[in-house]
Amino acid sequence: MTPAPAAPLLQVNDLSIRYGKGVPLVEQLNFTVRRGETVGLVGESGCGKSLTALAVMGLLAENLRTSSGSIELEGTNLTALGQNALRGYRGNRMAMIFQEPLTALNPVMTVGAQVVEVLRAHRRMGRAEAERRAIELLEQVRIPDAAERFHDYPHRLSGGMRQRVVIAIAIACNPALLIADEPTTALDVTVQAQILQLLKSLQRDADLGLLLITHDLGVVRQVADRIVVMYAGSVVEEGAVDAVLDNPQHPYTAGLLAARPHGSFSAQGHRLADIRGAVPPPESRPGGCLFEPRCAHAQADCKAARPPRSAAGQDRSVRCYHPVGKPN
Amino acid sequence: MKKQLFQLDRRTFMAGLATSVALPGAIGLSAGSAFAEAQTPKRGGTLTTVAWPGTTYMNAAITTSGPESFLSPKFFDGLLGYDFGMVEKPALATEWSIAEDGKRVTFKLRPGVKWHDGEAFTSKDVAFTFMEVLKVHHGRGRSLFADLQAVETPDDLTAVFVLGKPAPAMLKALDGRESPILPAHIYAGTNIMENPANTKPIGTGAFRLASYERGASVVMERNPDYWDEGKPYLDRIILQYIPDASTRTAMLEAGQADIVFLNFLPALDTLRLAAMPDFELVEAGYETSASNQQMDFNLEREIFKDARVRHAIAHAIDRQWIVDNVWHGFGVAGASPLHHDQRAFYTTEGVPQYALDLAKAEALLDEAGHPRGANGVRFELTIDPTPYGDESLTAAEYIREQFRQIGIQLNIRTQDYAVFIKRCWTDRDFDLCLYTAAMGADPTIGVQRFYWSKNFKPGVAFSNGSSYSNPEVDALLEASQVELDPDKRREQFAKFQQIAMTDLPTLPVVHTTRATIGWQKVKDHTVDALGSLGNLANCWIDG
Amino acid sequence: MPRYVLRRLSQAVLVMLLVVIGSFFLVKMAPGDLVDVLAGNSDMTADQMASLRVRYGLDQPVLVQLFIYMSRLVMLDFGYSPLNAAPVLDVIMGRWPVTAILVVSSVVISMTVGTVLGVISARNAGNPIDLSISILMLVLYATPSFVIAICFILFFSVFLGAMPIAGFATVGTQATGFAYAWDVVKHLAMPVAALCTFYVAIYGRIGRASMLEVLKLDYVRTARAKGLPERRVIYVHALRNALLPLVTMAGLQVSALVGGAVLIETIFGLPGMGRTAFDAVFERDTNLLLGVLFISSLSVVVVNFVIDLLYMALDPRVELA
Amino acid sequence: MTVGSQSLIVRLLRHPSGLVGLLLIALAVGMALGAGFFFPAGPWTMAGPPRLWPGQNAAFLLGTDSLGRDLAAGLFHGSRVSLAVGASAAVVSILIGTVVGSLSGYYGGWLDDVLMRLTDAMQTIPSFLSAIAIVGIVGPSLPTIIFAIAIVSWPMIARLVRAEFLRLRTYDFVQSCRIIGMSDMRIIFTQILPNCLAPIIVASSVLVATAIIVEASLSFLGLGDPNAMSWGTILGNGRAALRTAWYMTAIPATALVLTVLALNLVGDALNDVLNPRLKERS
Repeated sequence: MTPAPAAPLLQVNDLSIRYGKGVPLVEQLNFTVRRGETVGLVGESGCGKSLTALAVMGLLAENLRTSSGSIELEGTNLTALGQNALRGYRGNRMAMIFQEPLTALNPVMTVGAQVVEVLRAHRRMGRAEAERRAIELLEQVRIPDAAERFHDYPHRLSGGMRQRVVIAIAIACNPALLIADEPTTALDVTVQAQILQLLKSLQRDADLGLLLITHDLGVVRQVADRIVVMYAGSVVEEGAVDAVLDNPQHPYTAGLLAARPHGSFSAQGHRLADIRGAVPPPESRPGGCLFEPRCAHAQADCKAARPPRSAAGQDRSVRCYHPVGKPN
Repeated sequence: MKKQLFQLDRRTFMAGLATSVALPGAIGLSAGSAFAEAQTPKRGGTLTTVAWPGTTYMNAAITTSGPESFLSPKFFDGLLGYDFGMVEKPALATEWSIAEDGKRVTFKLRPGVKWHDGEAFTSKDVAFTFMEVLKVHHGRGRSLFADLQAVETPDDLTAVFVLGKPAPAMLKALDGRESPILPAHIYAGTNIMENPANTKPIGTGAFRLASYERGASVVMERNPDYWDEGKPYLDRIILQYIPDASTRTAMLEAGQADIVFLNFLPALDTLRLAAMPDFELVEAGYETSASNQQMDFNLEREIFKDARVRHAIAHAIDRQWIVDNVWHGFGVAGASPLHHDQRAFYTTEGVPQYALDLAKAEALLDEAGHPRGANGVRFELTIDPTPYGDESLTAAEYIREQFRQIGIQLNIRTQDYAVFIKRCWTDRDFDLCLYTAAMGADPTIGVQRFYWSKNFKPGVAFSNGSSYSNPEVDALLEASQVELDPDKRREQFAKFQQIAMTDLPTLPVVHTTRATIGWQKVKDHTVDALGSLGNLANCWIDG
Repeated sequence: MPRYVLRRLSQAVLVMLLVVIGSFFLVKMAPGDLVDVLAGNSDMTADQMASLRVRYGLDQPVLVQLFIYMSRLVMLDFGYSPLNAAPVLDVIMGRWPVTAILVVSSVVISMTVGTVLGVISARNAGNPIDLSISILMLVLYATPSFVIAICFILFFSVFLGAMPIAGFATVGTQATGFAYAWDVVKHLAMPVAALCTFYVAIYGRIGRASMLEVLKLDYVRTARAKGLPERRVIYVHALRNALLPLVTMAGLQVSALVGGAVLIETIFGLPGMGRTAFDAVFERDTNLLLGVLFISSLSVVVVNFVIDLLYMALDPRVELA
Repeated sequence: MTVGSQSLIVRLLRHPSGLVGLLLIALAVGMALGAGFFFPAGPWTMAGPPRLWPGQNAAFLLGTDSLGRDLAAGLFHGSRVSLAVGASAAVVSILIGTVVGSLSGYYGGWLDDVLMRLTDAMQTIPSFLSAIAIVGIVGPSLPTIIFAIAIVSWPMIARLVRAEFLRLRTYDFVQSCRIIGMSDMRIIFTQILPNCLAPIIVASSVLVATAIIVEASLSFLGLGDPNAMSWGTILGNGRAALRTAWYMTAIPATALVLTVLALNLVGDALNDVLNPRLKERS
């Protein structure tokens, strides 16, 4: 079920994100998202996956900045653009869905107005036309009685419905890239499945590139084509979902799967019981392999320098001097 | 611009020179220049002045409170006016004569005078005003005209006052402020206190009411039909009620007010402005409202029954210090129960004085059997300063410090006016009580009330608050009420002053003087004893 | 909606009842009454004082007086003000507009200015602009209004000679229409500004905090992710939410402003409710004081009701339950 | 991130506003405590020539007022009165407010209704007007002034405490106390109240500041206690001399403004230190 390889839609090259002039929170990040492809970005809380998503959107807080590397969307380097130019991409060529549907919508505006707003920001549309289109969008994300819900305020809608509205806003301008940051975490299990279903079908219909950020490996296996595993601000392993999950190369990925075969990272950031130690905070990251202090397989060279990114088969890479698992 | 001094007659000027410390403005000018530079008045213009508090009524026939005193004479005339020194001069009455026995006073009234509504003014108005208004509703009028049995009106322009006994003081109380003549055709047969004309005055006066914003402002406009030909010179007088004294200063200084009467500015500001070339300070024109700051000893308190204690206290208080630092020079150290503006009667000759002498004070207290206790305190007293103005409180603060030095612990108690009045004159729950009161155009009107034993009337404010009773004083006061011979009357009051200052039921602290401060361009606002409490008909604006 | 209004109304009536009873007893606690003041001003005999007490009903037991007062109040009869020689209602009707204009323009202006400063401050959080605004706010907050009022008079009126110091309008002015309005604006500029400063600081500080809070919220990020212009993000999405605590504050401040008006009206010689109440206390004009307390409290209740409605309009989450 | 063992003061001192605020308050308190030592004769003694400008005479560094009283002595002794009024008024209003708020929030029902309407009524009458009426009617003395300020400020505390109680009474630890049969009073005082302390402490700094300003405003209107010299008293006395000797007004005004400012800085700092969730920065 691997789709035909296409030119990358999103290419993140050697991206670092720093807090002021301090140590990087995210370093040397590389990954790609292709058109029509779903990439699952996984990692524990605090590993930098949400930061990465915000960096792509150009929404980092003022005290954070991308200090090196590039983010290319459809060949344009977004890090080189000013806020005004970036604004033309946000909501238009790329869009984002957030974790908390309950707070993602402005409580004092009707849901309709919030959909109309994005349409009018990027498309030359009259009010009436935008409203018509907004209702279509609400229908498209399968909100019942969309024309009536249009006039409702967010607090009248359930969490699932609100997330649908957020999705409607995101897809309103037919973006090429959709970033979904833990889109189902805050929802009931039954609703989670519906939303994932919806995302999947929208992605398929519109040939979207979908970057799905999650801590839930189950979700990744269910929805994604490829997986990118992050640890302590860095990508440790990348590849096709089945290949990576069935045969992890990096000790961290392996440890994860061993600990939670079905699993889920802890949402609250508790350490994983089966991997000793804890994720080091950015300021006390080791000089060598980031995972070295916790790694059961660590050797002397692991302490010396960060392992380079090495290809481990087709479309597959790992950052480890001593990969585990069977070679592909 | 040259300074004008015709407002001050020689005696006022000398009195001021002799007693007040440093008054820039008035001092340093020669009285001789008084009339030399008198200019021809110009017609027109608006005079803006400020005052506080706001008025309740517009006529002073039914109340004696301050705001009405200022307003009423603009709208209403009296039978008489007074030149400097309280010398009678014609107003609504052109001639007056007193019968030999002093029991009939005949007034010839000015012909052709019209009320503001066009009705003619007649002797009926005079009879009505005195018999039905002043005798009944006016605080001082009640006692002053108590022996006025009737006002006969043989014709429209003659009014004859029929008195039970001679009343020499009465002739000093017939101006438009003290005894304004009201229109009988408006008031007769009505409830006088609630007549709407009380706030929509119809008088014979120089000005008519143009508009009135309660608590905010009064606009008076020129009465074109005024009997005094060609007057008033001003088109309008605007009176704004401004509660804060510093704001009033700012208004005068910024030219938003032209003149301020009646010490309505902080004294220091008055002096500061007076030193500036554009402003002029005038201290004359307040003879009818001469006031003393005085301190009553509650003689019902055991401790004050001993005259030595009262004398000791008098010796502990430097009245000149209070004049200099509390009144900032606007006054004279208290030396008599009278006020020095009551020139015909005021004297310090043979009147005991109590110079500052703390040692003597202590000696007197020791002698009276009040030695210092272990903590250095002889006894404790409370003083109630009137909440009217700052001066009583400030003076009380000074007295507290002086008392501390002679071993008396003094507590100051402040309260609002109602409580103050009730405490001192109704409940009589005080040791010392410090206030400023008007001494009246004549001592019988203003001074007698504090010393006459028949005027010890709990419940009546500003009566004999010390509960002083001395038959000799009573006899003198009663004799002076009916004495027609000025010389004899002067002797009676001289004797009274000696005894009162010996017994000292009440300590005169300061004989206050009042000041008018205004822009130089405001001319002739103070031309007689009434000053700004007259009708301002002579006032004009230069430029 | 009707149920909500009814509930609020019954609460309001209860509150006003408490206000009336409370202020009545407060006033009656006073030693000395109106007649004592009148007597002090105009040399009365004891008989006259007694008959005046009968006339003003001051000879009755307090509870009877309260009953009489309240039964008259129901008919909107506030009694007679001896101090003004006029019915209390007439007096208040003359003064209410002064205070109302003063207070309402102060609320509007301090909220606007405070919000703008708060927003500027919040958007520049941490940099020198924010710091200087914050310091300004602190100083405005800490400086008593009467000090500011005096400084205004000295600078603008005495030194520059530019502004009228006292009153609501030029006394005796013949101006009408726009000219009159301009005259009033000039007269009220300094009092309103002096009354505002403290509240500008309050709104500014709350506005800053509220804006910072809101700017961190998810929906602001959503708005940014939509690619909306920053102006729209700040002024449409963030500001409207950040305003909510300010509106709540405004409700609480109205009553404080009426109180603060006493000082301002005193200094600027404005014939308003505050100064009237002050004088009524000292002249023991009980009816007037009670009337002023009643009408100003009633105004506060009404304004708060309006503010509640405004809040509901601003925040759809508040249901009319 | 805060370390639990650090004392509140240390945490405040680490906060820039807290440091400046505490220093200024320490200065004011120092003046209050040192008043008797530096100026044993008290603030009322007319020790020098009247209206002496600051610096004119070494014996009176800050000059003298219209009656020749040392302004420095007034300032020092005045800090006693001003701070005492501020603090006592705050304490009294916190007491009233806490009692009303606790009862209202804990019991709810009709008691809550009654107490809240009472609170509404108190907040409806313009507070400064009530303060004037109370002081004017009862007579200006320190206890009256403190009482008047407290009586108009408690509703704010009552609402604050009530809100906290409404929040806390549903918590497990309160419920379990009920189940083990703890008395209401014990629950209120030992379980819930200690948890409301943070917002009360933050509010109290503002209360003290407001009380100091209200006292000064009352003095400005001539409603100060004539036997206790506060900064407001000096301010009120100096007003008549504002144009001729502005230092008489400026000196107490500066002390007043700085103290109120300091209290606010400390309030802000307390807020940051005690409510970390309100801290800015993501």
